[in-house]
Amino acid sequence: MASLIHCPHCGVRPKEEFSIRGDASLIRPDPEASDEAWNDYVHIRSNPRGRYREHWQHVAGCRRWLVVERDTFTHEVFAVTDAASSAREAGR
Amino acid sequence: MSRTYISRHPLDDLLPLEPGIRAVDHLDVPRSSAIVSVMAMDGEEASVTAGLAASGDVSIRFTGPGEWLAVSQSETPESLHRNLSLLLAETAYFVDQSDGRVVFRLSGPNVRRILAKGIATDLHPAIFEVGTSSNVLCGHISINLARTGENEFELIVMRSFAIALFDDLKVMGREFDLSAGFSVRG
Amino acid sequence: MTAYRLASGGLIDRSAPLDFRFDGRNLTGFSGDTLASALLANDQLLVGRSFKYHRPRGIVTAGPSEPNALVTIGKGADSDPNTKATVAELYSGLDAHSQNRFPSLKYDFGAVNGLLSPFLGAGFYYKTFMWPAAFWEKVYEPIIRKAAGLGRAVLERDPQAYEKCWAHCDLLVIGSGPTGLMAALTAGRAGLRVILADEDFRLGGSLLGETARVNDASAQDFTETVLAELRSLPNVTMMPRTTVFGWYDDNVFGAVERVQKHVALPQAKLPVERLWRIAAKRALLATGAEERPLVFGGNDRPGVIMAGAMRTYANRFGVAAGKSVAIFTNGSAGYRTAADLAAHGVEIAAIIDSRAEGADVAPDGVRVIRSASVIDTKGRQRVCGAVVERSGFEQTIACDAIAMSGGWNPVIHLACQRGAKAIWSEDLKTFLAPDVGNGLVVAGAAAGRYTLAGCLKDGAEKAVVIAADLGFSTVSHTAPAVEGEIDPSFTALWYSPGAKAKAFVDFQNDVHVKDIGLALREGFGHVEHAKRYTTNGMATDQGKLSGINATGLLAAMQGISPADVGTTTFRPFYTPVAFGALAGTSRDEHAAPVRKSPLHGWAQRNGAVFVDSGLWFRPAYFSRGGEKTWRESTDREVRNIRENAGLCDVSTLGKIEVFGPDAAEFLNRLYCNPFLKLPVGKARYGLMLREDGMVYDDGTTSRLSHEHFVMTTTTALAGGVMSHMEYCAQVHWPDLKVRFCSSTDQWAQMAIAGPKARLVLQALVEDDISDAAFPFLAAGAVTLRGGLKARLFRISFSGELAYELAVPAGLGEAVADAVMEEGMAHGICAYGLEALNVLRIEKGHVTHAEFAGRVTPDDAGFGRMVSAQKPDFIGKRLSTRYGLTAADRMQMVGLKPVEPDQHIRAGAHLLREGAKPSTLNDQGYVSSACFSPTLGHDIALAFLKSGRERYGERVVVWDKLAGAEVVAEICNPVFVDPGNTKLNS
Amino acid sequence: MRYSAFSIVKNALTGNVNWTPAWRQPEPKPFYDVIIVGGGGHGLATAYYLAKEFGLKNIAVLEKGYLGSGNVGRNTTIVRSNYMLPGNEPFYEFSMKLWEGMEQDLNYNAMLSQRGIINLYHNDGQRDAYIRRGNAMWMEGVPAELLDRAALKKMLPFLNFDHARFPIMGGLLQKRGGTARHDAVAWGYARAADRLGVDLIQNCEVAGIRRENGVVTGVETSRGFIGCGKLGLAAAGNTSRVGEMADLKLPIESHVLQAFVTEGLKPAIDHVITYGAGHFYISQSDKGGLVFGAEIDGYNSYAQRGNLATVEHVMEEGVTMIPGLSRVRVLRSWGGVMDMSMDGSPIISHTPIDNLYLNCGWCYGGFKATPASGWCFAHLIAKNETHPVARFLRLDRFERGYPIDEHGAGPQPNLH
Repeated sequence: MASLIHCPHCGVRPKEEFSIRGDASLIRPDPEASDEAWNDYVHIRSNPRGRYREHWQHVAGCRRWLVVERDTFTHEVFAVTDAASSAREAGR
Repeated sequence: MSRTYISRHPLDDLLPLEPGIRAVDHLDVPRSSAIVSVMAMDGEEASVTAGLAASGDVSIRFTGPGEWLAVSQSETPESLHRNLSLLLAETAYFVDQSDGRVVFRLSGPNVRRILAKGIATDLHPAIFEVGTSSNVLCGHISINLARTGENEFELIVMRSFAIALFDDLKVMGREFDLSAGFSVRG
Repeated sequence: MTAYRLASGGLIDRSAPLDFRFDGRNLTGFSGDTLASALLANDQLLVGRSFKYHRPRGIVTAGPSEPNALVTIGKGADSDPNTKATVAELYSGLDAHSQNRFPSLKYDFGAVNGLLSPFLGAGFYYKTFMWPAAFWEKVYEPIIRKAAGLGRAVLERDPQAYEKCWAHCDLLVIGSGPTGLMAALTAGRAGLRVILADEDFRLGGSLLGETARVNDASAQDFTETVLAELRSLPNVTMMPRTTVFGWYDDNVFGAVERVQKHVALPQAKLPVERLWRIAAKRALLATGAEERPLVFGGNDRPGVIMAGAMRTYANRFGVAAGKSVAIFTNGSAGYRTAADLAAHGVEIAAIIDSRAEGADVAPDGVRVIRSASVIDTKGRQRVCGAVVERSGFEQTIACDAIAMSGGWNPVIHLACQRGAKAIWSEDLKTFLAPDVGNGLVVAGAAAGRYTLAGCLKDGAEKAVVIAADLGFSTVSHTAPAVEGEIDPSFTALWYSPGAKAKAFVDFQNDVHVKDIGLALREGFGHVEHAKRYTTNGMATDQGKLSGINATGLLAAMQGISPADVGTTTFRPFYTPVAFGALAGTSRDEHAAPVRKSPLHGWAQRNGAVFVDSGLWFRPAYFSRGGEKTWRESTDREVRNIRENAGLCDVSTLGKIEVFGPDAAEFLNRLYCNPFLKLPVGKARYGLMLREDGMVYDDGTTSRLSHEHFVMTTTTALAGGVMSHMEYCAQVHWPDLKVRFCSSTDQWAQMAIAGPKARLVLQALVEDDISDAAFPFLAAGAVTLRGGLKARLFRISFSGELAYELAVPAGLGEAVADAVMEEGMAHGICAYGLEALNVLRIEKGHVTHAEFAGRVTPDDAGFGRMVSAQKPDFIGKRLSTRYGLTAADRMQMVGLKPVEPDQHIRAGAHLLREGAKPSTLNDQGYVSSACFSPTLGHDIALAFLKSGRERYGERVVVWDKLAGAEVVAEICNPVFVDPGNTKLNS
Repeated sequence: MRYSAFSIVKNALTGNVNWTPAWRQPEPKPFYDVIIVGGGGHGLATAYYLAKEFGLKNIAVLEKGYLGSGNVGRNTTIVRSNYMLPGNEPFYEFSMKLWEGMEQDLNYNAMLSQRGIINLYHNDGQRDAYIRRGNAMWMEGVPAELLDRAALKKMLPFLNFDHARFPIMGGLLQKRGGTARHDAVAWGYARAADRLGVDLIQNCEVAGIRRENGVVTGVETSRGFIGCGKLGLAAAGNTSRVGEMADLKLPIESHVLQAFVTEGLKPAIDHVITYGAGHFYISQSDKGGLVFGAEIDGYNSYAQRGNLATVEHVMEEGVTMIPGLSRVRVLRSWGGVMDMSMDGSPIISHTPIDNLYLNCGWCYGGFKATPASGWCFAHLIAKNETHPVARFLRLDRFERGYPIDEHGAGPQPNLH
């Protein structure tokens, strides 16, 4: 994972073409959601050892945000998908 | 009082005015190109793709989903912008980048070995085929790379990085005595 | 012919002698030699001193695991310290020096440490040098530091060049011995894209020193035949002199190619070393096996050499390691060395075999002493005898070299670099790599298949499987036939009992058996603890020879299996790699690309002094004749703008074109202030927050049409803001119909500021730009005289009547020249970042010096701008947290010194008058400060606790770093034109 | 056995066979008053100070591997107290003072070497930020000096003064900053704690935290259940995993940071130097190896290894800062798992569970904090109240809006 990422739009690319933002399982809460929900969203991380969904942006390529699903210990990548598609599927 | 404004190319002081001796591996720099960013409106990606494919003389470079650079050596920025607007009316947005991008054309038997010094993408012709284009990192600079022939590539870079990319390409090509010059035609 | 050069044989070119120097002596070797083989040929066995005890040390190996023969090659800036003589390819003019000795290799004062060795055991540092406390840094540490270390780093600019390169292949074969050759050949014939990499300058690996015959030919001729076929295959790339040093995620391998390390004068157009990143679909590890040293008394004496290395020196390099060689072995390999050396006419003093019996045949007339061990060695700078013990009886066997052979350690380094633990094989008495997936397959001797036929077969077979896996079909062919096959069997011997001298485990770091025992006794028995406590395996060879023996010793001492001890962690680099090679061309001025503004040339012609600003170079100020300091130029520029007009390049500000029916809604959610109702043709200052409520960036955004905006960002965060917008659009609000792209590079943008700005511009712009027609915050397309379409914005950072004019980048210089020409009559000047900074401080405008990622809009005085009406925007919710709204937050204020001739510096802190400096009493700090030419004294922007309530109060501006304390008055941060009359004029 | 000049001589003359184990290998008892999870520097220091300063007797440290097997043994050994924000500076200066007396206190030579740390600056903005930082240090009574280019050139002539992409303008110097021998810190605390009766239990992995009526009663481990009165977590990169056993929601991401050492060289670099136009930092160990590192790889990871792109970037910064490094060979690289917090600053805190205490968020600055972290955590556990210098390092500071964000990067751990 940490060497090559298969961008769904551009193909296999080196790590340095990407920037990484963090946990992709977090969903920005509704403006009316509780303080706790907002604090959790901004500050709390599940940080699992194992399967994890992470936001990577292909900054030097297509500039799309991607959801990279991978293992945080073995670094095996299970899937890379477009973040907007994932967000739409999640109903955002 | 009327005025005329003379346009400058970023490499004006770095490349000779007259073409010099051309090595087998050569970097050709068109002095000007018409380049337009094309962004498909939501849901219009397919129709814009089809429209661009039918745009004739214009080279289409993929930059991202629903986004392309349209490049032409024969049209002016204004005419390219106008023609695309007519062709793809109500389906895409356009931003003129003719002054914001610089085109390099690299050709010769060693181009793959030269580019491998900066670009991680596998440029084997069976993998990065003629006609393919994509944004890639070349060294530390993001460019659009297109394969225009077995041993011919076109690199489009942001204007502010043009000199830096040119310097990098010269270093990458020094092993093969890469030559460079403005296009005779352009 | 030199002393130890054999009369014939070897893969050296005896017709091509090469002159070289070692410690100032002129010596001669041959093309095809390593530095080590040439030194041995010249009777220069002593090559270095050990790390701790400064014991004399000789060449031990013929390869990359060498612990002793470390030399510095070259001179001054062009030198490589700690180079292994055993892998350094000899060239004419090579100049090598021994290390870690004073005054000379033969007589080294440091050897006194050897006498002190009872005090210097494992971990001794930790127990001592504590009394008195102050002595460590002043006395002890400098002595220890000076004694430690090996070669000398010159730390001068390296005159050589480096580069990086990517490669892609179906199969990377690492190692070109019998296994690797057969794998490459098999895969190459099947059509795979193959890379065959080997660290040696000559491909062939162990075959180059092999006496067994393959396919009825010598091993060397067989090698040449295979290499010739590989060279003929266009899909096979051969990479000699290339060390694969690391295995990384996704089967990417790091390798370094020594392109010109073997030439005296490198060509300028080629790098001396080239870093490869090889993306391989599959890789085959064919790195062979390392012979294991024996741990016996006096085993570090120069002349004690690995048996296999002696064989290599004789067979490949035509060099005898000694004239009379004693062989100490625990397996059959020792007999093979005996046979090969004897065949070259070297006398075999005896074979000392630790085993009671064996079927091995010694050369005719050679004495074999079974069930025996070497317990000590004689001699000083070269061994002159081996003390052999058998059944309690000792005898000394005269010899001038001792070959040791302790079995085999497969070279599994790369396979274990990604977390896999080596596993103990009770059968093979060694550690093997576990299954690490199909990306990297271990084969041949590296997988414990030591026979030559086994290696040839394994390489071919595994390549067949890989090819099939990748969808290639292979042609079957018969495995090469081997004649004179070797017997790799041995009996594990971790420690040869009865040592009468130190028995070394790690030669370079001087770790001996008793150190391991001490570590165990003191509770450092975990293999990692033992390593760290004794430093075993931490030398430049990273335990290639010592690691497994230490594990065996720890196991034996505790009466457990080596399986329960395990190995230490294998990590990159397989062998050390130079910084330069890893850095490639990205260094010095090329460490990061330079971005140049389209107005760079214009600025240069106008006398700009540039300063870097992120990747850009921007004019700091424009020096005019007679001006001696930046301040003189800056003050002039500021005054001129306040009185006349000035032109400043602002092309580097980020520009983002935003389109779409939801563009306004998108911006409204992005900024903390409202954008929904921004009229077409208008610009608005916008403040962007992070989700935690702190200011992220600011800039103006203009509405060019109903569905088209152009946003500006700061230079520093142009890229960051773009990514942030993409994140918001794609992840948060994918259903908003909005598209955007950067147009930063398309436009040359210039700020024209000052009371005469309109006069200057109107001369150039065809449209009416009177205050009525084009008021403050107007924005839109204009036409310049001559018909050039441009964008004009009436915005101001300086507080003056000001415009920003954007024209296509290529025309930027021409338009800037035209503006200057039209402005000449009105006294226009070019101005840079320094003047811009002064102007904005005078006006109380903020930059990232104020925001710094820790400031809320309210802190900076923008509290009222934040929309309370909007249901949502980035940063809204967390802005309301207690700590972000607390009354004692630091708020932005202005400061002016009470004594006008006193100075204030950014970074100074604030104290109440009379308060003692302490973290508790700290009231705030100065974020920006300058001399104001307009007011005639220093002014500053500062963040002060509850600052806005404190206008008129005095504070102490405390700058201890400068030794300065200045009393200042707290004031409104807008120092110039607080009523905005100039702005709106 | 106490280490003294006498003991060294005596043992040397008797063949060094009478040295005794540095610590016992005890079997876990059924119950401890305090259990610390994590036998790294912070956990061991906590146990030591609990016993020595706060008089607790029945203490255990549980370590899943061997003592010191985490970040205390894989860092770049830098010790300093040059922070800017009031939430940090007093804490790190407290730590610095403890470093200065540690070796005598522990009777163990950790080779603290106060050779001076220099942070380079490359532009006016950075200089101003360092002035602010230096003055903040002085506010806390910590001496700092601002060096200009000329002073720096005299002190560190090997820096890239002539061809730097980002010119070196000067530096901020803390003379008391420096390095210490990292493993020795863990061993010194371990040995000293053991002498005070602390049970150091290795190969004991915590698998669960048992709670009754909302209070922690003990831990399930690979060596069985062990009861406790109070539980302190000092698990660094594994904090989230251990915290999850008590349903703690934590502002922590685990990231991998690589570090490097070169082959041994004669003394060449006498200070700790950090690069201002990147993240590179370097010093030379007493054994001669140049020890260095730079930024984290950037993605969440529990693997103690990094990627080549980062390696190359680190080397690019290295030769750009010191061109003469070009010919120096890098011997080894390794990775540590960092407990990155949301503001880049640590957490020593109560938790929502009464007798459960938390020590984490060290990002890549944990080594220098070892003594103060141990002391303040011990203070918190023993007295159930925060030590004054650690009063801002609370777990709830994020929701309350009091982040301690030295870099101003906001709640994105990989930017700190």
